[in-house]
Amino acid sequence: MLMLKGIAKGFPGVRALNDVDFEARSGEIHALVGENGAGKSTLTRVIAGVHQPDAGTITFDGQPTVWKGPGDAKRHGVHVIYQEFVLFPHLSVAENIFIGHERRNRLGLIDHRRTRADAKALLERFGIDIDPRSRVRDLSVADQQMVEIAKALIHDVKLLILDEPTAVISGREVDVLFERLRRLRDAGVAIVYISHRLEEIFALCDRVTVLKDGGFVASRPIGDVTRDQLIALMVGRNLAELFPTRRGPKTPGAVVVEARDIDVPGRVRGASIALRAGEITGLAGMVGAGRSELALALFGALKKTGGEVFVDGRPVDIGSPRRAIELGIGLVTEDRKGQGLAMLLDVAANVSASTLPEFTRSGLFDHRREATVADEAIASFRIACRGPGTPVAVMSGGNQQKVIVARWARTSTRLLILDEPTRGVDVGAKTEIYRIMQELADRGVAILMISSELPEIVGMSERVVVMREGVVTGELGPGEITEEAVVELATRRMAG
Amino acid sequence: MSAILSRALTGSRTGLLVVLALLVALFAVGAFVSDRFATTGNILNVYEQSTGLALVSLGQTLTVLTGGIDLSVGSVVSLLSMLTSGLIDGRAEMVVPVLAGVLALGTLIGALNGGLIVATGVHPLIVTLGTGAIVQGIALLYGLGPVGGVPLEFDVFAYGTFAGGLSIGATIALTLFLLVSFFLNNTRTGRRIYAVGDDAHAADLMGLPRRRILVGVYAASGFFAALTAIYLVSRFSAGQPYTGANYTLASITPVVVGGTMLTGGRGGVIGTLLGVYLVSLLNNMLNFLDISSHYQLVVQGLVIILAVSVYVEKQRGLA
Amino acid sequence: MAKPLDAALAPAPFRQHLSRYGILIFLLAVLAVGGLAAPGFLSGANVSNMLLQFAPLGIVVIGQTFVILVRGLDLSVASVMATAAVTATAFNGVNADVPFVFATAIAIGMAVGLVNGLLVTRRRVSPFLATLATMIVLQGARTAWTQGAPSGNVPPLFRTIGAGTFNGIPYNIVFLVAVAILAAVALHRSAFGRRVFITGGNPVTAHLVGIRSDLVTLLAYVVSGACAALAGLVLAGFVGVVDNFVGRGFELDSIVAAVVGGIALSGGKGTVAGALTGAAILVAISNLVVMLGLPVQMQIILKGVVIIVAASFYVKRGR
Amino acid sequence: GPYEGAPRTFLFNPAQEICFKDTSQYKKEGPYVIGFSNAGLGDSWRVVMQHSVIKAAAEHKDKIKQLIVTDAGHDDAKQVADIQDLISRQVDLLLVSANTEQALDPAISRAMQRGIPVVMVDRRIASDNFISFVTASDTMMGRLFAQWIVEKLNGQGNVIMLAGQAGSSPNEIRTRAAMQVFNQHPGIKILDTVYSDWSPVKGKQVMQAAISKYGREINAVWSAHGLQTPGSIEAFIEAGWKDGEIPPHTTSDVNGPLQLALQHKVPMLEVGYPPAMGGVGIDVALKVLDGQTVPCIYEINSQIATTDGDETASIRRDLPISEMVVPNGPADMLVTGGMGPDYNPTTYSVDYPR
Ligand SMILES: Nc1ncnc2c1ncn2[C@@H]1O[C@H](COP(=O)(O)OP(=O)(O)OP(=O)(O)O)[C@@H](O)[C@H]1O
Ligand SMILES: Nc1ncnc2c1ncn2[C@@H]1O[C@H](COP(=O)(O)OP(=O)(O)OP(=O)(O)O)[C@@H](O)[C@H]1O
Ligand SMILES: O[C@@H]1[C@@H](O)[C@H](O)OC[C@H]1O
Ligand SMILES: [Mg+2]
Ligand SMILES: [Mg+2]
Repeated sequence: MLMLKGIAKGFPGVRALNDVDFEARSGEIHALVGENGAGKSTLTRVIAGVHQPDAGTITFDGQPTVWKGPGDAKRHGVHVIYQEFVLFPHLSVAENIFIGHERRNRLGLIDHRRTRADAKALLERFGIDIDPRSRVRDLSVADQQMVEIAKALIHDVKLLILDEPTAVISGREVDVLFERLRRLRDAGVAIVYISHRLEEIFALCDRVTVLKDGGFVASRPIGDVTRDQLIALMVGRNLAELFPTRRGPKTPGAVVVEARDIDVPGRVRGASIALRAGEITGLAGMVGAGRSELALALFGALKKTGGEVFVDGRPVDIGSPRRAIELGIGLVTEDRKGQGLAMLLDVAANVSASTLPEFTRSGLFDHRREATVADEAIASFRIACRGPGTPVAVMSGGNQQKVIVARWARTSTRLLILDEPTRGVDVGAKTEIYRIMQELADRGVAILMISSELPEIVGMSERVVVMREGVVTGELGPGEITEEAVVELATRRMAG
Repeated sequence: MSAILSRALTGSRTGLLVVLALLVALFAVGAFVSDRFATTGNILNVYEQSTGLALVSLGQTLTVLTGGIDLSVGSVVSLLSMLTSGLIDGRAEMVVPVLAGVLALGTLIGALNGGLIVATGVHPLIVTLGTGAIVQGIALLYGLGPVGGVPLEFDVFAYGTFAGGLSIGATIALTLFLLVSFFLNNTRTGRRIYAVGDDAHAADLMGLPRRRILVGVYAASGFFAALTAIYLVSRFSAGQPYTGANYTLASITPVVVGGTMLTGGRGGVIGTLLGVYLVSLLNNMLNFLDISSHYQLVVQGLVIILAVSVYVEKQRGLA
Repeated sequence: MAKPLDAALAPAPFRQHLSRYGILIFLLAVLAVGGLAAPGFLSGANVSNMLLQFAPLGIVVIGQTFVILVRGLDLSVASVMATAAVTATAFNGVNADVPFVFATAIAIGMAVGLVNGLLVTRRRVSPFLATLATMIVLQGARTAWTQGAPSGNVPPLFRTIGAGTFNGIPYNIVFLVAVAILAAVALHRSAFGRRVFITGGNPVTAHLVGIRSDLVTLLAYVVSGACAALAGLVLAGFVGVVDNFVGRGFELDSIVAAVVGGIALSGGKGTVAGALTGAAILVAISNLVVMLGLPVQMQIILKGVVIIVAASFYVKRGR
Repeated sequence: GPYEGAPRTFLFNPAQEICFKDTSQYKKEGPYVIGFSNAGLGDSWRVVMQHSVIKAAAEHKDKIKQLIVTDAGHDDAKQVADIQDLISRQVDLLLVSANTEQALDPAISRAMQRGIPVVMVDRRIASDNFISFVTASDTMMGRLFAQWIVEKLNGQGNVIMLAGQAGSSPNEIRTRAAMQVFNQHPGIKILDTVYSDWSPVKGKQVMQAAISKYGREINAVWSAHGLQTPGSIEAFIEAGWKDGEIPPHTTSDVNGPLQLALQHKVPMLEVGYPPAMGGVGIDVALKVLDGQTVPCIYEINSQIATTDGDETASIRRDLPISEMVVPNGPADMLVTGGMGPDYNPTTYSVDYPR
């Protein structure tokens, strides 16, 4: 159905794809795996006509093809469920499903009744109970994802690509999805399935292709690889290498920050967590479990409606990030570009952002001192850039992430929260970030690491707190931390 | 008809309710203060007076729905009003060809706006500010004062009435609103205009013809500006170089008061129509209340703030 | 290997300079071409004349720059200018009034900025609408205050400040230079400036690094109000009389100048020097049109062309 | 003393048949509701004119039950709506100062068609569809200004026309009349016509441009009114013209240009266009509602003043500018205002029927 040969694609600062070969056949579910930033989504976008490849050829249905745009690919039966939502929040569910393929009557006008009815039928087939008339923005994230998936299935698809479709859904919804996909496969559709959840790959797919750092690694029938082999292909080295072992003091210090019974309406219910000096605590759970919200509430960036926070055992009122920073709390957010960085500014400005008064001498800003500090950060965190004056926009994701970490590492930070610190970061930078986290912990900083990657949680944490649907379902101490234990807690149904 | 209304209502429910409430409130105040205010005669009068603003805001609504704005409308109205009376120059036989030409030219200028917006990637506010200046300059090159004239009967668009005193122009405008509303709600392109305004990036990924839609929307704005120009010539008997100037900003007020968000993707023309009626009724009422013109401005500004701050969405999440 | 190509992709020095100094080069080109084409364009008298006109626009543009840097827009500047000018005549028209006039005018400007800022930060009204509404309200309040057209004398000292020259150098330039230095220090050499750029560059980041971005935004509007008031006084001194015409057109001209000078409407990018260069280009082109004997309408047309060209230049750079 | 006689155009136009209108069809029992639709208050002249209307209404409380004033802010569309609203409020008569002469024509013609008498003041419409136009003869002003310049320049020289607001009748009529005079003198060249919108601020801006362009070629400035004249004189001063070098200027009503003329030795002709005509508008309105016969054009008298030594063969003054000026008065004061010595436009208020 689809054949890619020698595909290359670069972005400013990154070579996202390099000489990649890939093939998708009708009647086959083909898994595409690789670490964050391996280039899976980029490949998807090349296939869908969003990006023009810098080099290489696409053969579709036996024809050498150059897509004129996403619309062109769509017309030829290529459909993609993107990693980010492609939904129109203020249109109704039904309209979202049929946009681009509107149900029309004989006069060429939109047939609202049929649109609704067809949408309803479609949603029912998925067993989702959503009113097709409701606006998408009013749906839960999981329901939005189901709409995304449903949307792709109205078409006469030849090739269906799903980029981490299960990232925000779980349980029964996943089952429904898999069942659908299998039926489509049996009907002769070619399916490309991208996921970080290896168990899904083994449960669903017929074949797997591994990408690493933008390059093609291997392509095998699923029966020919074991889980461990697959990981080895993806990571390219032992996990032991990836997660540096702690050399510093292992004994946890005193509790620096403790949160008790935190409530965030609709997101977090009665969550408690205690963070100790010099200890790395992992916060695990499925996407949507409310981990980010708990972190944001701790940081004063989200209003909590219940609960208390103690710093050094004293109750404090953290009403704003400003206050949190005063109390020695730092936050590396999950959305680097959207929340973490002022992209147009340079490294120095982004590093100094949280401690501006420190750089003010008799009213004037001390640029020289800022540059010196930034130089030090660049050296000690090994940030690859042209110097303090490099605009962060031209830097790679991993280096951008290091800039943010450097920002917080500089302050009198006592607790540093990192939300998905390695998302979209390449392997090299990943190890660097792990190293930095450990160094900070060695200096006595309490670290809270939110991550959706189990190996990372298991490899880095000295203690793990697990959440599900806004509730803390358990805590694992040293010696108890295994992937199985975390998964068990992350999927455990709580009473009430 | 009721189906259309109910569709329109789902688009911007709060918006319409707010304007409706304001309309009713104004009306009540007016009726309380003056016994001449709530007469059929005066209502027909307000209806008639709404025409020009209605026509120009109709086009503006479309650009705002896509998340853009057209700041060239004032200049386009001015230039085209001059061309209308200048080229007709009192000759009845020229009316039809000139009107056709002016409508075509308005559409073309609008399409050029849209073309520049998609080609340069510059924010529509800046692009149309620029083209607006260019068009205004051309209008002033064409003449510094009123030019030409139109046959007497030409005033039927602005002053003519159906039996019962219903203004012809205002009824044409009303009909156009209903048509455009129908178009927005019941055609593919109409719904896609909302989609493009809601999330341009998603529209691209969905393969929707975003660029074509933008060009079309600005062309429509140009078309309605041309219609406004023709209406003004009918009302004033001649075009003048600054005749449309006030419409540039004035055309935005009814749009936002009617619940269409400047960020795009939400709202609709029925809200704008009510916004237009609100503005017209407000002006009329202020005249009836003997409120000095100075305070009329103050009241208008406050109404904008009042209406607009109602729509402000509750902040979600961060920031 | 998804290895950072940062170093390789670093803009070559020439391109880097082009994007930083491009606008200055453009100004120099206008001046050079003008000097060659129109004898007298670069004569002392004409340069002095241009500087005289440059000062009020320059001062407003600086304020506008603060607002645009925090992703805003200030349409109320012209109204503030006129109000400040009216203040200049509100007392007895003698030099002893000057301190009062200054204090009152700047206070009014800051108050308007405060209202704008509060509407934008507290009510989350879009800057366009918020400042449009205050513009209208203020206009009404001003005419109510003056009962129509302003009257009275401008203190003679203002005349000297606004129109006097010393060896061909206008005194009003001193104000501009003072404001420019203050603004440049505040924006580029102080922590406040940093907060402005971070707030404009990414408001969420600003919030998360503990910057009170609402306060920063508010202050930007206050600065703009104060600058506009000062410019209004300078302009009142320049023309010696005050009427409703003072400041007209400055709202759009100041936005045009800022954009031409490389202040990104999307916020967080630009310099005081760039903005002033943009303003200088507008003044120079307007003057050149006159010196070349072109129809004055060309001033508006060229303004339109320049803003579109400049804006698309920056968009291309930004990609 | 100043000329107190009948309007000269009225007396000295033997060729002109004066048109009168019978208004018996509009005769009504009082007290009346009169609507005054003002084009706007864009300049100080208009403010005084509006006050003069109000003052006259206050003086006729017995006959006028209500005076409703609207202000269109110099927006044609708003003025048309204002007029319609006044009609909707069932006024007995409309007093209108039309923003522009073309745009308001259809609306006013329609009011007349509906039987509502319209009296125009200061600014008329293009057609004759009104009862009476109260003015001080724009035609005469335009001509006198032009004739004086021709004679000051001995028929040779370059003139800048510093016009008011394009499209408003005073501007159009004065300019047209002036051109009739200038066109008879081939030695006179019109360098440029620039528009001030009756604003000294804009007047100064446009004159600065004209001075940059034509420099010392400019031999005289024909200004359609005094509002913008100070802007022009200031522009010359700033461009380096010394006292006594500034070319002749024309002006009306406003104190500032008179002060400047004396201070900087600018040859100047002043022809008055008194804002007091607003009050006359009310008088005429009451005549119409009383069914009296009124002239189609009701001219009130304007006086003529010049700087010393600047009378010409055709232009004789009623008084010297040095006597007309209020030396320490505000620059924007209307010396022909007729509102009394204590009048202050910003604080003026009177109890009129509303
Ligand atoms: N539009 C873009 N501009 C710049 N860089 C990009 C762009 N899209 C992707 N990249 C970069 O290209 C590399 C590959 O990204 P891609 O999104 O394809 O990875 P992925 O394998 O899908 O990762 P994930 O598992 O996190 O989704 C990353 O370094 C990413 O930062
Ligand atoms: N109502 C909503 N509308 C749109 N997006 C939402 C909404 N609620 C949550 N999200 C987004 O969905 C994603 C998952 O939600 P959330 O942040 O609560 O989960 P989490 O437990 O922190 O998971 P993770 O941090 O792994 O994404 C986040 O990116 C969040 O911003
Ligand atoms: O008649 C004119 C009036 O309309 C204008 O507004 O001010 C100047 C006068 O000469
Ligand atoms: Mg991806
Ligand atoms: Mg999250």
